[in-house]
Amino acid sequence: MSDKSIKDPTRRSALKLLGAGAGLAAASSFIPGISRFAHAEGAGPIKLGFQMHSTGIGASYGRWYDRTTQAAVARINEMGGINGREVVIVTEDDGTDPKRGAEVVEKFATQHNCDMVFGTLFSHVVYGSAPRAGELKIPYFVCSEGHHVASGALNRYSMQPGITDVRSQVQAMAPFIANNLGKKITMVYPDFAFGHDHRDYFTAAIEAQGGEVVASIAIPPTETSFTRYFPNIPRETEVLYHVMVGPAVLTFVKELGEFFGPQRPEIFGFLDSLEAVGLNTPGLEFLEGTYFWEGNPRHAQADQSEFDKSFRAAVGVNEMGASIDDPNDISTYSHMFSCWETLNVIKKGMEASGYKGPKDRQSLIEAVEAMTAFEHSDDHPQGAKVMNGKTHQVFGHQFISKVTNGKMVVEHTTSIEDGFYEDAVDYTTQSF
Amino acid sequence: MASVNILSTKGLTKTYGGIDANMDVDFELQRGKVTALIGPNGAGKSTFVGMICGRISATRGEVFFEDQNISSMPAHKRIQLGIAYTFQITSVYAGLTLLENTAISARRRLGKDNVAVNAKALEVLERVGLADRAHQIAGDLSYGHQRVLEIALGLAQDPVLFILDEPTQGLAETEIDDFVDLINALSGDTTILLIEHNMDVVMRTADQITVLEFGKTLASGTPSEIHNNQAVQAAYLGTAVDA
Amino acid sequence: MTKNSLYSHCLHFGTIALLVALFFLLPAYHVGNLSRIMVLAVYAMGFNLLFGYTGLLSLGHALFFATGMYGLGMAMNTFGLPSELALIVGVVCAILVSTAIGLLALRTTGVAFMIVTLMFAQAGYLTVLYFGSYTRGDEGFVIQQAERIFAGVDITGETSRYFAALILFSIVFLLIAYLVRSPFGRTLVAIRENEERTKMLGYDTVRHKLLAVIISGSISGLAGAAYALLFGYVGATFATVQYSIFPLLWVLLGGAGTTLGPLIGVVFMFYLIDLSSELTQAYMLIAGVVLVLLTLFAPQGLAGEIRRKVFKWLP
Amino acid sequence: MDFGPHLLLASLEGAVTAAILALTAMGLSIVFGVMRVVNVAHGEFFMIGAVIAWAVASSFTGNPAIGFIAALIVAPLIAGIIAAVADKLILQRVNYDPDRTIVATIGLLYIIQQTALMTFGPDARPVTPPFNTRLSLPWFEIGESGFVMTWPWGLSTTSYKLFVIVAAIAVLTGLWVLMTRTKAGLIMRATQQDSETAQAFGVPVKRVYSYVFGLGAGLAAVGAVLVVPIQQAHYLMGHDPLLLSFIVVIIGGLGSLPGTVIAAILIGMSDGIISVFFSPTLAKIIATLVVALVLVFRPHGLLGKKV
Repeated sequence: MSDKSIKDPTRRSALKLLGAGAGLAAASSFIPGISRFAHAEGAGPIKLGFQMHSTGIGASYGRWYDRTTQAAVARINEMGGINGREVVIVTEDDGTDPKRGAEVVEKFATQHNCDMVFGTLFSHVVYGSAPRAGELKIPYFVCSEGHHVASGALNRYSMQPGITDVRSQVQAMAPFIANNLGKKITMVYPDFAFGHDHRDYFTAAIEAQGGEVVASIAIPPTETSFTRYFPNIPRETEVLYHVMVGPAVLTFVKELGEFFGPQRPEIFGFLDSLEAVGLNTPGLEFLEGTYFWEGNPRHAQADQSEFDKSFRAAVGVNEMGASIDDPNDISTYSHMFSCWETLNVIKKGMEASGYKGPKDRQSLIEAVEAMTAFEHSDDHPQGAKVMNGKTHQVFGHQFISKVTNGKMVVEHTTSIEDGFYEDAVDYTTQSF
Repeated sequence: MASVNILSTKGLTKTYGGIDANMDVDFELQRGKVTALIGPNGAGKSTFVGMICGRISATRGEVFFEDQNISSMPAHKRIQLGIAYTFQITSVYAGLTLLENTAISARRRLGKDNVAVNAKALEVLERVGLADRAHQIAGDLSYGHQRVLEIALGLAQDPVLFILDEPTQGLAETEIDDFVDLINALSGDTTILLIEHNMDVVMRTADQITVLEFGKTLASGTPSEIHNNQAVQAAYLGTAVDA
Repeated sequence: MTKNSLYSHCLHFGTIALLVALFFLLPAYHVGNLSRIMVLAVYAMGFNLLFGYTGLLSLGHALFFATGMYGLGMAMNTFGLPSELALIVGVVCAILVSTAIGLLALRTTGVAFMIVTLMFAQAGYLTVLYFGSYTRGDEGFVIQQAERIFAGVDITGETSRYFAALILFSIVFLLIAYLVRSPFGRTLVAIRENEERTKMLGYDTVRHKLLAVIISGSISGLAGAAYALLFGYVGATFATVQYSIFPLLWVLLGGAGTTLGPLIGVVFMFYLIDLSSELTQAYMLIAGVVLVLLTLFAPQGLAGEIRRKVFKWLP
Repeated sequence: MDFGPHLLLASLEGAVTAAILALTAMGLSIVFGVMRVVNVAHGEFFMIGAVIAWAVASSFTGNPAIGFIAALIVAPLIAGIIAAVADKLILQRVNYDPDRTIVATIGLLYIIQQTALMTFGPDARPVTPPFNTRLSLPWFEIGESGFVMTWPWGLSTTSYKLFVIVAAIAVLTGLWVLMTRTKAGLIMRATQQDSETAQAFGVPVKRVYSYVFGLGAGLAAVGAVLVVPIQQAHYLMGHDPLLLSFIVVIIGGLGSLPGTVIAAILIGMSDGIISVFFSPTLAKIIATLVVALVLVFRPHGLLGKKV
C-alpha cells in the first residue's frame, strides 16, 4: 500500500473525529440544568426525581408506581402545589439495577437539580442507591417495604414514610396464622435477602405465638419449576407459608396445586407473589380458599372507605384492582399506594419546614422525623399510620384476605401495634 | 568433548488407536551434519520429528539430546535447549508483520534487549531475502514467502539443531536454489534434520540420509550408500532416481 | 519503533492529563459519571489483557470483580478491617480465585473455556446467595460513609473520589501499557495469534496463559474492590452473568487489544444508555441498534478503527 | 415423602426440563455446528416464541387446544422468519466473524427484548394447556406383607407434562429424519463440514445459513410454545434458556446432535435428581460445578471429536 492511499482518509477521518467531538461538546451545553450552580431558590417548580423500574425485573411494579405517582402529583398540583409551587416529576429508569440506581440518584441530584428522590421499590436498588443519596445529601424516600431503612443500614437521608416494612408485616401475621390456620408451618421463599427476612422474622414471631416452623425451603432465584422441591414439605405441615416473587410465581402456584391435588394443608401467602396477576388466571383456581397478606385490599370490600374510592378513581383502577381501560391489566395494589402516601408526606414535610430549596433539605428531614401519626384520609387512603421518626419507618394496618369465589375478602385487619418491634437505630442522632 | 551424535532415540514408538505410526525407532543424528529423513507418505516422518521436539507425546521410547535424556521434557523446554522446528503446514503469525514474527522468535533468547532483538529479527529477514517486506503483514505474503518466513522463524533462534519438515514444499525453483544455499551455509555450525520429498534437494544438501518406511528405519547412510541400497531402491526410490 | 513509543507515551500521559483537566471543565454530573467510568474501565482493562491481548475469551469475569468486591466489603463490614487492609484482602482473594480458575479452566480452549468460566462464575453467584446470612444475598449491603476513609482521606467527596478513581485508573492504565510492550506482553500477543507456533518457539505458553488469567483476574478484582469502596455498595448483581458480558461488550466496542479501547468502550456505552434514556423510555432499543450498526461499520471497535485508518502506531 | 417416590418425582420433573432443553439447545447446536457462530440472542427467540404463543392462544376463544395448536404453528414460523431476516441484514454483512457476531447478537438481544416489553408489557402471561389432568402415580415396594402398591402423597404429574416429553421426542425425531434422510439435511451437513467446498459444489451457502439460523430460532420457539402452559411468557424469560442451551451444546460436543440430546438429558435430569439430596441452592451450585468439571476433564464434550 502506498503512502498516498492512506493519507487522504487519514485527514478525513481525523476531521470527522474532531467534528464529532465538537458536536458532543455543543450537545452537552444544551442539556438543561447542567450547570454546577444551584438554581435560584424558591422560584420555579419543585422537582421530584422519580426512580422508576421501567425495565428489568421490576417493570410490572414500575408501571403502576408511575401511574400512582402521576395521579398523586396531579392531585397535589390541583390543590395548589407545595408551598404555592408547582410539583413536577422527573422520571429516570433505573433498570431495576443497583448500579444504575446509584447513577440515576446522581443524575437527579447533580444534573436535574431535583429537590429529592423517591419511588424505589426493589431492595437491592435501594441498597445500591442510598449511599449516593447520603453522600449527595439529597433526601431519598423509598416506597419499598424492605426492612432496610429501619434496620439502620442506610443513612439519615433515607426514609420510608409511605409503607410498612416487611419485618413488621410478617410479625403481624403470626397471631392470625397460629390462632386460625395452624401451628406447624412450612415456609417456601426465594433464596434472596427478602426471603430470608421472611424466614427470620416470621420464625421468631410464630414461636412467640406457640407455633413452630417445621421446614424452610429456600428456592434459588434462577429456578423456573418447583415441583421437585415440594416433597421436602413435611407431611405434618398444617400451614404452607409461601412468598415468591418474579414471573415464575404463576408456575409455582400451579405446580403447588398439581402436587397437592385434593389434599392440601392450609395455605397462606404474601400477595407480593401475585401483584399484577389476575386471580382468574388459568391455573390459579387452586388458590380458592387460601389466605393472603394484602398491603391494601385489591378487591373493593363491602365496607370500602370513601378514601379508597377516591384513590381508585384518581389512579384509574376499578373495584377489582384492574385498570379502568383494561380489566386484564391488574395493578400492584398492595404496594402502589406507598407512592401516593409518600408524596403526601413529602408535601406535609415541605410545608412544615417551609421548604424553599436544596438548602432546606435537612429541615425537611427533621420535619418528617417529627411526624408521629397519619390519619386515614385522602392523603393516606390505605389507612392510619404511626410514624417512627427515629427509625424513619412508618407502621400501618395489614390485611389478611381469603380467596372466596375468586375474590379476596378481608378476614382480618391487624392492629398497628401488632407490627411494632424494638428500634434498631436512631437516625436522629446521626449528623447530616 | 561432546560426543559425535547430537541427538539419538531409542525404541521411539507412537501408536494411534492401535496403529503404529512409529515402531521402535533407533536413530542417531551426527553433530554438524545435514541429515535428510526420507520415506513415502505416511511413513511416520512427521510423527517422528514431532516426538523429537515434543510436539507429539511418544507412546514409549527415549530421546537423548546432547547426552541428556529429554523424553519427559515438554516441548518448550526442548526448544529452549536449542532445537528449532519448522512446521510442515505453514504456521506463522499471519496477523503480524514479518518483523514482529521474527522478533518474537528472537526475543525468547534475547529477552528484554529490544535493540538486539530487532537487529536479529532484521538480520534473519535479510538472510532469507524478505527484508524489504519487513513491515508487511505476514498473512498477505504469497505461500512461498510464508514458507521462507517459517524458515526465518527457525533461524532467528540461532538453533543448535534445526528440524525442517518439508521446507521446500510449494517453493519456486529459484527459491529452492536459495534454500539449498542457505542450508549449505548453515551446515557445519548447525546440525540440520530435514524431512524432504524433493530428492534433488536431498542430494544437494544431505550428508546423511535415513529412510523410514511403515514407521521403521529401513536404512541409514551417506547419499551414495542409500542410492545403492537395494532395499531402498525397491521400496522407495524405485525408478525415480534412475530416470 | 522509538518514534512509536514516544507517540504512545504521549498518548497515555495525554489521556491522564485530559482526565485531570476534565475534572475542572465538566459539570458535576459528568464528573461523577467519569469517576465511575474510570473504575469500570479498570475492570475492562483487566478483561482486555486476557481477551484482547491473550485471545482467551472468559465469560466469567464477574466472578473476579465480585470476589474483589466481597473480599473488601466483608473484610470491612463483617471483620471491621480498615479500608486499606480490606483492599489488600479483596485483591488477595481475587488472586487466589483467579489462580484456581486459571488452573482448571485453562485445561480447555475456545468455546469450552468460555462455558467453563461462565459456569464457575454462575456457581460463584449462587454461592453469594447461598451464604445470604453473611452476604445479604441479592440485596447486598452498604459500606457506611464514615468507614470509607482511605489512607486518611475521606473518599466519599466528589473531588477525592474522582482523584482516587483517577489514580487507580492511571496506575493500571500505565501498567497495562508497559506490560503489553514488554517481552511478556508480546508473548501474550504471540499466543493470541498462534499458540502452537509460540510453544514451538520455546515459550512456556501454559505458564504465560495462567499468568495472564491471574493478572487479568486480579485487576478485575481490584476494580470490584475499588467500586465497593468508592460507591459504598456490595451486591450480588455484580456477580451475575450480565456483569461478565459487560466487559466483553466494552472491550469489543472500544477496540480489543488496544490500551485505550476499554476506556473508550466504557465511556461510549455509558453515555449511549444515559443520553438515549433521556430521549425515550425505549433506550435499550437505541442501544441495540447502535451496537448492530457499530459491528457493521466499525468492526474493530472504536480505537481499533482509529488504529486501522489513522494512527497505525496506536498501542 | 419417602426417598424412592421423591426420586421418581424429581426424575419426572427432570425429564420435562430435559425435553424443553433438548429442543432449545438443538436450535443453538445446529446454528453453532453449521455456521460456527455464537448466537447470544438465541434465548430471545425462545422468548419470542413464548410471547407469540400467548398472543395467538389468547386471541382464540373456546377450546384451548385450538389456540395452542395455532400457536405451535405460528410462533416458530414467526421466530424463524425474524431470525432469517436478522441473518440476512446483519450476520451476513459481518461475515460471521466470531467477535462481531457476539456484539451484533447482543444488540439484537436488546432490540428484541425492548420491543417485546413495549408491545407485550412487563407482566407474566399464561397459556391454558390444551389438556391438563393431574395423574397420581403409584409406588411399588416390598414390605412386610409382600409386594404392595401404594399411592404416595404428592407423587403425581400431569398429562400435559407427559405430552411435552412425547412432543419433544417427536420433534427431535423429525429433525433427525430431516438431517439424515433429506436433501436439505445433506446440504446442511455438507455446509457444516466444509462451507467452501459446499459452495464450490453449487450449494447456496448464504441461503443455507439463513435457513439454518431460522431453523435454530424456530426450534427454540417450539420449545417455548411447549413450555408456556407450564411456565409463563415473560419478556425477560430468554436469559436462562440461553445459558443452559450453551452449556448443553458445549457439553454435548460442538455441533454433535446426538451429543446435544444426551447432554440435555444429563443436565435436565441431574438438575432434578441432585435436588433430592441437597438444599435447593446448594444443589444448583453442585450441579453447576459438576458440569463445569466434566468439561474441564473432557474439554471436547461428551461426543465431540477432538479437533
